[in-house]
Amino acid sequence: MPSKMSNFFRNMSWRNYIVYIAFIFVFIFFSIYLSDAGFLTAGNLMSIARQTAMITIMAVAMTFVISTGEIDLSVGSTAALSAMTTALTLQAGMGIVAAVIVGLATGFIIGAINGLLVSKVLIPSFLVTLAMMEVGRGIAMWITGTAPVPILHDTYIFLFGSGDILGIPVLLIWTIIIAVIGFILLNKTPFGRQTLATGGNEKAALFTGIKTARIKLSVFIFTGTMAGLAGMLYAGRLEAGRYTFGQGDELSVITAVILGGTSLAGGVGSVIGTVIGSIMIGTINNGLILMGLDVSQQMIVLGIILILAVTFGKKSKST
Amino acid sequence: MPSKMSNFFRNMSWRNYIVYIAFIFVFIFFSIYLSDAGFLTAGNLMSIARQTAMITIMAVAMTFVISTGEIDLSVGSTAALSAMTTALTLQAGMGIVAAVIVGLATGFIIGAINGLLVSKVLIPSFLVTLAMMEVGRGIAMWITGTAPVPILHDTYIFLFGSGDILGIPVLLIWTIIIAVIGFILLNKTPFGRQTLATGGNEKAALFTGIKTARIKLSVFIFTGTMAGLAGMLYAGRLEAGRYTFGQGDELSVITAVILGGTSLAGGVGSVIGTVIGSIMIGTINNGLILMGLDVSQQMIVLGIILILAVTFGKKSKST
Amino acid sequence: GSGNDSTNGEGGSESGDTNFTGSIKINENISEEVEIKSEGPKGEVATSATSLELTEEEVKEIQEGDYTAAIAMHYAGNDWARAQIEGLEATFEKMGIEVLAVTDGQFSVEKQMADIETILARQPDILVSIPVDPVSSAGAYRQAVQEGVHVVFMDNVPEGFEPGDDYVSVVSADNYGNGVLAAEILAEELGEEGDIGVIYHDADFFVTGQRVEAFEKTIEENYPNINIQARNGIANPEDGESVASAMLTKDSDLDGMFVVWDVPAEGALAAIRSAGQDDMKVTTIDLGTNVAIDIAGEGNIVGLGAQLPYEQGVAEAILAGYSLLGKEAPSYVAVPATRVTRDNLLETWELVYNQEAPSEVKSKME
Amino acid sequence: MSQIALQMKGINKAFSGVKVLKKVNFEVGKGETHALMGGNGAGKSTLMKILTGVYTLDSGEIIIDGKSVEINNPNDSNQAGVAMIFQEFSLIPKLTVAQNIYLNREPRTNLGFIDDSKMNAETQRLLDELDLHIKATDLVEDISVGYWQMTEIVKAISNNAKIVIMDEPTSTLSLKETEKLFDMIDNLRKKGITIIYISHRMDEIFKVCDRITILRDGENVITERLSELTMDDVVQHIIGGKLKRTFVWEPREVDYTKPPLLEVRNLQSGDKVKNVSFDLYRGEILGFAGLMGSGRSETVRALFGIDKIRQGTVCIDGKEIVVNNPMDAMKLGLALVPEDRREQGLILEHSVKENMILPILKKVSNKFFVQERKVSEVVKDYIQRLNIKTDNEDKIISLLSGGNQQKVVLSKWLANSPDILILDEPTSGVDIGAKSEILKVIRELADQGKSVIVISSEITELLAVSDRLIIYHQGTIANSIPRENLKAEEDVEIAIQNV
Ligand SMILES: Nc1ncnc2c1ncn2[C@@H]1O[C@H](COP(=O)(O)OP(=O)(O)OP(=O)(O)O)[C@@H](O)[C@H]1O
Ligand SMILES: Nc1ncnc2c1ncn2[C@@H]1O[C@H](COP(=O)(O)OP(=O)(O)OP(=O)(O)O)[C@@H](O)[C@H]1O
Ligand SMILES: [Mg+2]
Ligand SMILES: [Mg+2]
Repeated sequence: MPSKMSNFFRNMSWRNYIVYIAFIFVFIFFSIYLSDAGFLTAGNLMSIARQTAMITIMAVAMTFVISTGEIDLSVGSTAALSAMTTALTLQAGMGIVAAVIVGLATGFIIGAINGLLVSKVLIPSFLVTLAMMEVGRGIAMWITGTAPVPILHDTYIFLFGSGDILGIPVLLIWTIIIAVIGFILLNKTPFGRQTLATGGNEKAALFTGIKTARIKLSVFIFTGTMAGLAGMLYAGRLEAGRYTFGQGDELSVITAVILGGTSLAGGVGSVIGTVIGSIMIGTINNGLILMGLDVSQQMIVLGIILILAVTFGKKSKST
Repeated sequence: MPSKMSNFFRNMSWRNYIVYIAFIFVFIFFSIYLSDAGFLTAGNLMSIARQTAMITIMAVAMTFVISTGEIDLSVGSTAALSAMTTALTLQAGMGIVAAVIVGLATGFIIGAINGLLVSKVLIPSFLVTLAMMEVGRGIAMWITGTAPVPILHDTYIFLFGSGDILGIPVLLIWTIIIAVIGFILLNKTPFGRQTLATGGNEKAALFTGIKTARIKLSVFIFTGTMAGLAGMLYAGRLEAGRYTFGQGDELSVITAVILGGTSLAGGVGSVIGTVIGSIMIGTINNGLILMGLDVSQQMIVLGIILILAVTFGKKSKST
Repeated sequence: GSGNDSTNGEGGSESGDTNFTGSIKINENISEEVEIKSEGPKGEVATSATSLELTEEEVKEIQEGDYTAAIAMHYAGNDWARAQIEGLEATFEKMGIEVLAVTDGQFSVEKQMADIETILARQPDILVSIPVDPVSSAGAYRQAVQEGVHVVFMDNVPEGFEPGDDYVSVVSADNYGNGVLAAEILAEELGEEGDIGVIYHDADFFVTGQRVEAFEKTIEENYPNINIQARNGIANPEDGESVASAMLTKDSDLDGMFVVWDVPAEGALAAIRSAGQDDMKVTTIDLGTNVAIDIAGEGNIVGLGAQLPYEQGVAEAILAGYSLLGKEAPSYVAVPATRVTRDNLLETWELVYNQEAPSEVKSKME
Repeated sequence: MSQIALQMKGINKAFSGVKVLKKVNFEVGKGETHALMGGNGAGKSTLMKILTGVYTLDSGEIIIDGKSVEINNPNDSNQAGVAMIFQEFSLIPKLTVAQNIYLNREPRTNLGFIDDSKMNAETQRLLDELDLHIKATDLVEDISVGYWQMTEIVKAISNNAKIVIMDEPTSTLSLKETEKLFDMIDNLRKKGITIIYISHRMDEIFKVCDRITILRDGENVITERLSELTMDDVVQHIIGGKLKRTFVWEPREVDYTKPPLLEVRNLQSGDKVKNVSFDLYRGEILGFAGLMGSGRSETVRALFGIDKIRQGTVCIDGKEIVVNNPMDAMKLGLALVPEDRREQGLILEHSVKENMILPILKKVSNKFFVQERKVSEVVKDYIQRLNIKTDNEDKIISLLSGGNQQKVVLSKWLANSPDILILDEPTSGVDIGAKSEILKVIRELADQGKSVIVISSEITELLAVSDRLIIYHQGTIANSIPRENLKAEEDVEIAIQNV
C-alpha cells in the first residue's frame, strides 16, 4: 500500500526518464539486430526523421494542450484541411506566401474555434475536438469532392517537403525549429508556466490572476496552427493536398506526448520527452518493417514494446 | 469569474440532462423532416437499434472504466479478436456453447491483462490499452492471415445476429439486457458506489477500505468481456469473423459515454446517459444517410450537431 | 461528367425529370478486342461491357417507371470511386432514375451493412454496390434481395449469391488484367531484367489481392531474369512512404517497384525521391491525378494499368436497366484493363474519367 | 484605530436561494489583526471569498482605503492589495515553491524569458529570512502540508499585499510551526499589514488579534476589542446560547486489570515510526501527543493497513493480526479518521450521502443491492446527531463549510461502529460548539466499551478527553502518562519538548 501511495508521486520521476531509456534501448537493439539491413545508415535515419516530422511537430504543440489537462483530437483533420487549402491556394496561382498564410490560418482558425468552445462555452475538449475532427475532415473532403489537389510549385515542395539544406532534410529542420520553440515556450516563458499552472490546479491558477480561459484558448490555437503546419508539410512531401492526410494521427500524437512523460491529468509536460517519444515510435515502426515483419506482426510487436518499455522503466526505478 | 467557478459544479447538472434533450430534439427533427423517407418506420427504428447495439454494449461497460478515471482504447480490437476466436471455434465444429465461452473468455483475458497492467504495474491506462489495441488487432489479423472466417451455424446467427424474438431483434434484446445490468450495477450495488468513489478520489477511497486496484481490475475485465460480447454480435450479424470488425469503435464508444454525462475525470457516471448518447449518434448517422447526404456532408453535420447539442443544453440550463 | 458521353442521342442533363432520348452504351473508343483476364466469381468467362446496350425504346420504358436507385460503395474517397459514381449517376439520370443516396462504407463491413440497411428504408428499386468483404456482408444484401431490390455488384459478389436469382450481374474492372499490364510495362522498361520490390496490400481484399497475384505470376512466368527481391505489405494507403523507404534502405539496389494502387505509390515516390534513386522504375494500378502528373513529367512512374471506372459505372447502370426491363443480363461483365504510359496518357485519361486531363497533367506533358 | 483599511457594508449573498450572508458589515483598521469568528457555516469563508473575488456579492459595498471598489474576480482583489491564505490551498502541487510564489509575475531576463536563477535566489532569501527550512526548488507536492501554508503566506507578502486573510491557518500546523506563524504575523503587523484571521481556536485569537467580529448564521453578532471580552463571552456569542462547559475533563472508569484490547509491540514503519509499543484498553480513550513529524499519523496509518509494517507485532484480544490493507483493518473493527480530510477523507464532488455511506456499504446493502431506505436513515441520523449544516443529504460536499465537511468524515466512520476508533486531528476546522459535541461523542463511544485513539495538536482537547496520554518523540514513545497526573497544558508541553 505505501508503495502504491508513493508510486503515485514517483510516477512523475520515472515518467521523466523512462522514454529516454526505452529509446536508447530500442535504438541499440535495432542497431545490432539490423546492422545488415541498413538501419544505421544516414539515409535510413534521415528517413525516420522525415517520417516522424509531422507527428513530432503536432505532438510538441499537443504537449501544451495536454499540460492544461485538455485534449485535441482534431489535429489529424486539421492537417488534412490545411493541406487542402494550401494546395488549392497554390493551384490558384496565388503564390507561396499566400499559400503559407492560408495553410497556417486554416489551422489557427480551427484551433481558435476549439479553444473558444472549450474555454468560453465550457464544453469538454474531448467532445469539442472530436466534433471538429469530423467537421474538419468533412470539409477537407467536400471542397474538392474528395479529389486530391496536386502541387507543382517547386519552391514550396523544396521548403515544405523534399528539400535538403546542407544535407539536412527540411522536414528535420522544421521539426527542430518547432521543438526548440516549444521547449523554450514551455520551460522559459511565463506563458509556459501559466500553462502548467492551469493544468496543475485551475482554480488556484485562476486565483493567482492567471487568465486560464485565455491560456486554454492559446494552447488550442498553437496546436491548431502547428497541425496546419504539419498539413503543409504533408502537402509538400506528397506534392498534393489530399483529404486523407493525417488520418489517425491524433492517436499517434497523443501517444508520443504521454510516452514522453506528460500526464493526461495536466500540470506536467515535457517537450523533449514528447520529441523522443515520437521518434521512438517512428524508429520502432521503421525497424519492424526492416525486419520484414507482416503488418499483423508489426502491430503485435509494437504493442508489446510499448508495454515493456514502460514497465521496464518502472522496474528499474523502484529498485 | 464567479460564474466560472460555479459552472464548474453546474457541469454536473447539465451533463445529466443535456443528452436527453438533445436526443428528443434530434429525433423530432428527423421524424418531421424525413417523414417521407421512412425514418419513423418500425423497420428503420429497428435498424438503428441493430446498428448501435455493439457500440451501446461496449459503451455501457466503458462507463465504468471512465467513471474510475481510466480509459480503454482496446475495445474495438477486442471485439475483432473475439469475433475471430468465436468464428474459429464454430468452424472447428465445437458447438455454440464452446464458441460463446471462447468469445467471452477472449474479452475477459484482454480485460484482465489491461486491468492488471493498469492497477498493479501502474502504467497509465491510455498507454496500456493503446498497446493492447495494436496487439489485439494484430493477433486478430494474424491467426488467419487476414482471411475472414465464415459462420454457418444457424442457431448462433439467430441468437447473436439476425434473429428476431416476438418481432424484437436479438441485438436489441442484448442491448437492453446489458444496459439494465449496467444500470443496476452502477447505481444500485456497492460495486457501483465503489467504482464512482475510486474515480472521485482514489486516495480517499483507499482510506475507506475500498480495494481500488481490484475495482479497476474489475471494470477492465467487465469492459473486456462486454467488448468480447460485442465482437460475438458482430460475428453473428455479419455471419463471419473478420479482423477489421470494430475498427474505430473506441472513439464512438467513448463519445457516447461522454455525451451521456460521464466525466473523463472520473467519479461521475450515467449508464442511461450513455445508452441515449449511443443511440443518438446512431440516429443522427441514420437520418443523415436517409437525407441523402455525402459522407463529407454527414461528417460536417454530425460534428455541428454534436457541438450544438451540448451548447444548446448548456444555454437552456443557465437561463 | 458530361463532355463526350458516348450516347447516341441528344439531351440536356438538367436535374429533375430527364428529357434524354437515345440509346445508352459504354464509350465506343474502348476496344472490343482486349482480352479480359479476370474470371467471374463462378469461374465464368467475362462478357465485355462493350456489348451492353439499352435501346431508345428501352430507355424510354425505364424513364416512365420513375425508378430509384442507391449506391453503396466500400469506400468513396478516391478518384476511382468518384469516377465510378459519376458514371452511375450520369447514366441513371439519363434513364430517369433518381439516386436516393450514395453511401461510403469506409472499408468497414459493419458500416457498409448499416448503410445498406438504412437506405433500404427509402425502398430503392436498384442497389449498386461493391462489398467490402464477400464473406461477411451477405446479410445486408440478402435483406435487399428479399425486399425485391435489383442488385448489381461491382468487382465482387457476396458468398453464396447466385446470378439471376440473387443479383443481376457483376461488373468487374479486370483487376487481374491490370496486374498483368503493370508487370509487362515494368518488364519492358527494365529491359526484362533486374531486381524489383512489390508493395502489396496486407489484407484479405479481393481486388488488391488479384492485382498482386497477376503481377507476380506474370513476372515469374514470363520474365525469368526479373527477380522479386523484396516484398512488403501495407495496411493503409498512408503507409506507402514508410514501407517504401524501409524497402529501399534494405535493398538499395532495386531497379523497379510495383505498388498495388496509386495512393500508396505516391508515398513510395516521396521515399524514392528522398533516397535519391532517380532511375527507379515504378508501375502501379489506377490512374490518379498525382501519378498521372508523375508520368507526364517523366518521373519514376513509367506506366500503369488503369481501370475504367466511369465506364464501369455506365455498364452497371445499363445492367440495372436490363433487370428493370426483365431483359436477360450476362452474369459477369468486365470492363477491359487499359495500359497507360506517357505516350497515351492524355487519351486514356479521357477514357478513364470521361473528361479532359487536368491542366497540371497537360502542362507536364509539354 | 487610526485608519480604516477595509469596509464591507451590507453584504448579502445567497446560493441557489439559500441566504448565507445577511446584511453583513465588516470593518478592519489599518495594521490591525482582526479575528473573524463564528460557527461552522456561519459564512466566514464566504465573506472572505467575496472580498477575494471568488464569489461576487448579491448586494452591498466594499471600500478599501477609502475607495469603493468593485471586485469581480481574483485579479481585481489582487489589484486592491488583498491576498488570501486559503482554507483549501491555492498552490500548484507540481510546481516548485519558487514557481508558485512568483507565479504570474516571474522575474524576466533581458530577453523576456523567465529568470529562474533570480527567482530561486530571491525565494530562498525570503524563506531563509523567515527561517523556513525548505528549498526554493522543492516541488510543493513534496513538502509537508505545514509548509504549504508558509509558502502561501510568503507568496502573499512577496506580492506586497496590504490585507492578508488567513482562513484557519493553524489547522494543519504543529505547535512549533504555529509559533513561527505568530512570529510572522507579528512581523507583518509591524510592516503595517492588515490581517484578517479566521480560526476556531480561542487561545490563538486572544494571543494574536486586536479586535474580533463574530458572525452567526450569516449575520453580524458583535465587533469588539478583544481586551473587552473574555473567552466565555466569545464562545457565547458564537454558539448563541448558554455556554456548555466543554473542555473540562471528567474522570472515567477504565478497567486496566483486564488484558488490553490492542497491543502494539516494537512497531516499525516508513522512516518515521522507529519503535512504537503501547497498549489500548477496552473503553479507554488514549491521547497521542507529540511534535509534528514525531510519527503519530504514521503509526496509525500502519495500524490501518495503509503503510506497510516493517517490523513488530500487533495483537487484538491477544491474537496477532496481519493487516495488509484498510479493508483488513475494517474487518478487525478498526476505523481511522484521517488527518487530511480533502485528500484522504472525502470525495469532494460527491454528495454528503454518498460520502457518508462508503465504509458501511455492506451494512446498508442486502445480498446484492444498496438499500436506499437504510442509507437515508443512517445519513439523516448522523446529520442530526452531529448537527451537520447542509441543505439536504444530496448536497455536493465541497459546497459545505470546512467544519461541516469534517463532521461528515467523522460520521462516515462512526456509522461503521468500530471497536477501535482512531481519530487523527478530528476537530480540525470544527467550531467550538461542534468540538464539544465531537468530544461528547467520543466519550459516549468509550462508555459503550469502545476504545479510542485521539491524535490532536490541540492539547486542551487532548486533556479534555483522554484517559491517558502517550508522548511521541521521533518515532518512539517517550512516555505514557495517566490523565490524572497532568494538571495543566504546560505539563504536556513540557513533556513533549523535554524528552
Ligand atoms: N458555492 C456554494 N454553493 C452552495 N452553498 C455554499 C457554497 N459555498 C458555501 N455554501 C454554504 O454557505 C454556508 C457558509 O459557508 P462558509 O464556508 O462561508 O462557512 P464558514 O463560516 O467558513 O464555516 P467553517 O468554519 O466551517 O469553515 C454553508 O452552509 C455552506 O454550505
Ligand atoms: N519532511 C517532510 N516531508 C514531507 N512530508 C512531511 C514531512 N514531515 C511531515 N510530512 C507530512 O506532514 C504530515 C504530518 O506529519 P506527520 O504525520 O509526520 O506528523 P505526526 O507525527 O503525525 O504529527 P502530527 O500528526 O501531529 O502532525 C504527514 O502527512 C506527513 O507525511
Ligand atoms: Mg470556512
Ligand atoms: Mg499527523
